[in-house]
Amino acid sequence: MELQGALTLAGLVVVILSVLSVLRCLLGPTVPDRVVGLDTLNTLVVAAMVVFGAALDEIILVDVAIVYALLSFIGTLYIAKFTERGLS
Amino acid sequence: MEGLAHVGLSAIMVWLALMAVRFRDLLISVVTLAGLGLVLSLEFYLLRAPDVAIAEAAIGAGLTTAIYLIALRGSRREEE
Amino acid sequence: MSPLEILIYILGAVGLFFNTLGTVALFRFPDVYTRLHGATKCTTFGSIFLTLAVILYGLTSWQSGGESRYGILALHAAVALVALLVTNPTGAHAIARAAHRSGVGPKFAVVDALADEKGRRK
Amino acid sequence: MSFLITGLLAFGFYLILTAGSGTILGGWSAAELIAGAVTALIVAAASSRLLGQRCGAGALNPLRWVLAFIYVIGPLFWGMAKANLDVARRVITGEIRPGIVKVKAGLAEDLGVTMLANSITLTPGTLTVDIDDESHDLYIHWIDVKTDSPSIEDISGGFSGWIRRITE
Repeated sequence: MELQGALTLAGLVVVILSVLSVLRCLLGPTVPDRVVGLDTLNTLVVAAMVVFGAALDEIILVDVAIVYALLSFIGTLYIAKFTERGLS
Repeated sequence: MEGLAHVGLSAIMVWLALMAVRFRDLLISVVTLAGLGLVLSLEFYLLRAPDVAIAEAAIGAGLTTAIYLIALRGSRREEE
Repeated sequence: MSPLEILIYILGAVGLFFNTLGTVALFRFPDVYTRLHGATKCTTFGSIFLTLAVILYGLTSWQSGGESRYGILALHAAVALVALLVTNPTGAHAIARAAHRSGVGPKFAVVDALADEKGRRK
Repeated sequence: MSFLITGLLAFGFYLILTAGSGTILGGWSAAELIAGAVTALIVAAASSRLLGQRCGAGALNPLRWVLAFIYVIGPLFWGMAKANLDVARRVITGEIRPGIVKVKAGLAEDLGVTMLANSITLTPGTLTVDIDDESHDLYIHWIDVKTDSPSIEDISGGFSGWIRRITE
């Protein structure tokens, strides 16, 4: 029980970190800077999903993290591809 | 403690949506909207709706970005 | 508190430490490439440790409690870890290539062989 | 050949995700096994052309899988630990000397170059920026440039030898 409280706290810290990476996504001077912020947000959200899945004690929730880790990366790839073509 | 996470995530979502409307460069708006989709998926996850979260992850993170970028290729990048 | 629980706490703390460093690196470094160094490496490594903590939590709960769904938790967390490990460097590589091709050069660079090569071809 | 490999990979992934649903073969129900087989056939028919000639019969050799597993657990993880301590020190102190250098990979196959590029991205202070398609030269962003024209051992340690053993 105590361990689950600690896991919830860890997930909360990861959420705070994701606020910081959103800040880089909004501040960044160039488009690639913002995409770096988005990529960091991806990784942090996957970590938060795994941790919260254990903390909330519902195993089915961890499956979302797998789907998410495999799909969210397509968005990053697509934006990178567009930046490459669109600006040159 | 979970309530704090809900408050934080909702605050980020409102902020991201406002900034997505305010940016003049539409590519940056698309990046911001992708970030909004990611955070919204985490919020659905915390509300214990895994099926909605999977749909939001697939549509919000992958499909919406692709569709907006295809539309953006056919128009100008800067807003008037 | 059993030694395995202490190990879970240590793994989680190391993971949070590296994730924090990766996020701080986003604000401390001057240009895209150095930010990518901090962001991809430190956050991937930190997320590996956080996921390892969850895997260990699932295994210990499975051993002590006897419910097999905690074993499934550990297995699925491991699959998520593999997915993260495969997709993350690829995404970093795509961002770096797009940044260089769209003309965002590295700041404070002492040598830039790729720009030299492009200049020679033109 | 690629049809068989794709189908087996898809079926294995489905089995991992549904482990613990029944009692047949130690943990699967009959419905999940049949649904997994049908799904794997559909996936293999739809996407085997995407893999194409890139994976030959050697990809099924179990010795290579064992070698790849040892590589990820041992040298790659140790390299990542060193890289992260190094980058952590640079984040705190802020001393950097960045630059982009060109390196000959010396690997022939696409899969090997991909694995090498990913390993380099995860290890000490280096990040793959671009790949020359014909000559397989790698352009690498190095956070602490020591020489202008380094060899592959300067960048990645012993990784290229490991990857050559796994893929060729």
